[in-house]
Amino acid sequence: MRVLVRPKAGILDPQGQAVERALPALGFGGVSQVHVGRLIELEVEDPAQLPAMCEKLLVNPLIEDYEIVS
Amino acid sequence: MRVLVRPKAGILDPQGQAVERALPALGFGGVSQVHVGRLIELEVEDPAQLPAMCEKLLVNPLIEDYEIVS
Amino acid sequence: MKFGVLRFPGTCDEVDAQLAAERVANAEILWHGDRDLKGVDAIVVPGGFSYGDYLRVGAIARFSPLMESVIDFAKQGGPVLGICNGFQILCEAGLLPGALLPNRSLRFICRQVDLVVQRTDTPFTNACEEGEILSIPSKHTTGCWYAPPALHEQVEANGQVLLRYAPGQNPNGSLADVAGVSNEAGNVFGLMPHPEHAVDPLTGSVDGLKLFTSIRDSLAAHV
Amino acid sequence: MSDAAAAVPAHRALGLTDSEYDLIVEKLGREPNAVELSMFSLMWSEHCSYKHSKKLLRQLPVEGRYLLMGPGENAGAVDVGGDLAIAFKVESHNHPSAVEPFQGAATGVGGILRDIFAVGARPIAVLDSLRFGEVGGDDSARSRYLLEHAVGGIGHYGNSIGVPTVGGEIYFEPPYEQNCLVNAMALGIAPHDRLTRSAATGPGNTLILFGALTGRDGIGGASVLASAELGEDDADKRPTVQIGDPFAEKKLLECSLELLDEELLVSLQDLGAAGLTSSSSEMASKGGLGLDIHVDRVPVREPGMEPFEIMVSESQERMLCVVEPDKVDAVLAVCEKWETTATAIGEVTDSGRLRVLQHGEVVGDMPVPALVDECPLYDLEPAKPAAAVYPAPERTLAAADDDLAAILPELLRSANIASRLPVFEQYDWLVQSRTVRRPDEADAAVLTLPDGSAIAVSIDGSGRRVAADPYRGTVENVVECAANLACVGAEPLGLTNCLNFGNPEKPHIAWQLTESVRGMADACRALDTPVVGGNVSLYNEGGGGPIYPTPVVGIVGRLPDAARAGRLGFAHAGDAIAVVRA
Ligand SMILES: Nc1ncnc2c1ncn2[C@@H]1O[C@H](COP(=O)(O)OP(=O)(O)O)[C@@H](O)[C@H]1O
Repeated sequence: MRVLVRPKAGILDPQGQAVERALPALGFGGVSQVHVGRLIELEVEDPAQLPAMCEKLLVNPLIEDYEIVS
Repeated sequence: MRVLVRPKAGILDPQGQAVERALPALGFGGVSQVHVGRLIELEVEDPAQLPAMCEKLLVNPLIEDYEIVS
Repeated sequence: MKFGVLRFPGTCDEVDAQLAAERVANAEILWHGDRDLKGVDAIVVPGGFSYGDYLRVGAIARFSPLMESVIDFAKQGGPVLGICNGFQILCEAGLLPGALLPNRSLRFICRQVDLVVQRTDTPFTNACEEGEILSIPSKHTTGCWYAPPALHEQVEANGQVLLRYAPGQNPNGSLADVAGVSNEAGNVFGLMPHPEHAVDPLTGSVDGLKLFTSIRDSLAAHV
Repeated sequence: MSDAAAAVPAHRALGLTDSEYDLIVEKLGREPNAVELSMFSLMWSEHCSYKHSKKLLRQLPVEGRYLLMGPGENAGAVDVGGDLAIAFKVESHNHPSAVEPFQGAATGVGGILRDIFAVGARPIAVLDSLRFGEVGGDDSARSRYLLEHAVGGIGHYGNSIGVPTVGGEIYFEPPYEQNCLVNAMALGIAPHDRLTRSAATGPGNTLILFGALTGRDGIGGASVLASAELGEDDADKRPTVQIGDPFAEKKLLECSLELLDEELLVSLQDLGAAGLTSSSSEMASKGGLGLDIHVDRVPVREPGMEPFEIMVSESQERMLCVVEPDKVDAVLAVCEKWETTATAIGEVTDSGRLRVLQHGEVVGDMPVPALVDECPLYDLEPAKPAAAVYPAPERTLAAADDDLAAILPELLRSANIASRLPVFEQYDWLVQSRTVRRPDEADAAVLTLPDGSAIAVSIDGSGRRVAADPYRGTVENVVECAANLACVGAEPLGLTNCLNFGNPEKPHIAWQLTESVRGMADACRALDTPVVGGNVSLYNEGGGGPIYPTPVVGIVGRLPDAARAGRLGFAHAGDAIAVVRA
């Protein structure tokens, strides 16, 4: 299973900004809306527990959104 | 587009280990193989450029693997 | 002789590195956006948090115009010393083997550590005694040196490990207690601990000065 | 907006009383519009107006031999000889740290550092004073979480920006369980003539905003004013937590100091609480002038921001400066070099009014004195409480069995006494190569100056003793801090303080505050040490009642020879041990 964690909309994302600034200098144009978050991969016996794990430990719901993909 | 970056197999992943240790204490059992990596979301005009961006900047191939998903 | 000390946005230890270098020679700060190395004889890539450590330590700074000149300088055999973030940048730039991973504790750790000198026949350690122990502060969050097994073996076989943490003092989980490695040619060297912060008895030890002295003396020997 | 919310008049939802609102109408000569109301509500808040503490603070001595800049500027400053000044200040970030300890503490450090470089000083040290609930028991997970993340946040910001964290203090006591305290102090160094004030001068001069983009951070309460633009479902778009970006601040710091070195600025001010509103109106007030601000020129992080959102946004890592028109291009070039966005957003006027314009149209127009200086000040109604406010602390050590060998290690293990090494190891205490005495090496941190002399600094608070006797406790608090300096051989030059208290509208809290300030004033006079500035944090009350009254004081002193600074610990076997007392 995978949890994709990203900065909430409206929250400052300095990493995303830094990458967005760096790419054109390397000759990569046409890049926008860069956001840097976290990827958590794990094996869980009971996937139904995942949302609770996210809320409690894996994600800081005040500043991050998440999405569970399998 | 999304780039999922994860620590290469066999590489020390202290973040993954920390999560794996913390979960049982919070009452979540049956979790294993936890790995923590990076999620990069971005809009690119020319998606064909993405692999080059990854190789050049977004990923360090010595220690990381990546996957591009849309 | 003159040291050139690089400054990127987010660099923190460049002034300290300049002051340390000035104890043994001249030193000048070089701006990341320029290409001109201003005729310096040796380069110091100092510590700090270039580009905020964002994305990956050293990843963004490695592409600055000045770094391109430094890469050329290194390829021509010029001495380059990378300290902490400078070490990370040199690894990202491919001038040094391996990569720096997060500390095993996942924490920033600031602590005085003992380093065991592995070789003294190099431009960076010739002022040290064989087996000498240097007391130098170390401070970082991402200082666990790593190389895949084949590369590690090669680095060891070539004698590229110039400094190791003394037994039991490895602060970050670094492979084989590696504190600093050089490139194969021996003219580029990176270490996590901060020799520029160990040059004055008032604020700590003076052992770090030996690295700067070594560079100066090795250049003088070549003239 | 829901019906229930609509029923409450906007000014009350924004924390203004009916009589305060009436006074605003009187000063404007009409009803305020949404932009004006949001700006008044912030400027007349406790945080900006000090309406419950200002009268008390007037008791504090603010004159001294070494004083260069007293309260009223972004930070105070003292003379340390050799034409150098040390600027310093302490500030609280208690509430944001209780909500999100890592970012709250990090942005607390960011905020106090901006205060320091706003006066033209290069930050050279940070100290922190922290209070949490007890961390020993089974139900202390929250306090441990707050501790770990607050410490992490302080280290993250200070380390990343290259300013050493050279000292601090941490205590764990039940009254802080619901209300942790995170106070951060910073020191900076500057040649005398680079000390910079924030007063806007010269009508016709240009107002430049530089640093991070402006987002919807910290709009919080004022969001009741939002029009339909951002519906209820979009509440998420108004982040309650601000993210600190030390990298942006590092660039801002270098850029600001370079602008001052090049003598390009008339005045400089940081953006803190109440963002553009307070920074601009305070600059105008200090200069006795007016300002026109064009909100449509402010570079924003998100589309569709309304004028009031731009005016009250608390986005971090921003500065405001006044520049003569012929130097604007040079200023923009320096900002460009440091990869820092800079935009001319307005002009200094001689109107005495703060005008907010959008696409040339006036959307807010207020007399500056009304905003800044004419908020009603309240008298406290102190009353000594009849009964104890706090339960007596439990005696956890069995004094009966006087097995010293067992008691001593037990004591040394207890959270309030144990070594702080695991905390300060997470702080870079050596960058900038001035640290002669680091944490744990002496009672005060010692930093060397270019001429071989040194400054010493300590930060101290003792809530439990102040709770027992606010006057005496505060006197002891100041004396303890001065004694810490004496232990390294330093003479005090100036003091800064942060008054962390509960709700001052309650008589017993008012009494604590009044007595405490009286004690601080007396102690400062006795030590001949002026107060150079500080901060007040009131209403620290959670479900468990008020915090201990916790004045935190930081004193900066000077010693002639860095090499002779005292240190802790016994130096040589055979040395005599003496106890010195008054
Ligand atoms: N406890 C205090 N003692 C002395 N001066 C204080 C105290 N609290 C606040 N001040 C002074 O009042 C002024 C306004 O404080 P504050 O609003 O915190 O400033 P800023 O807007 O720069 O954060 C400052 O000059 C500050 O030094």
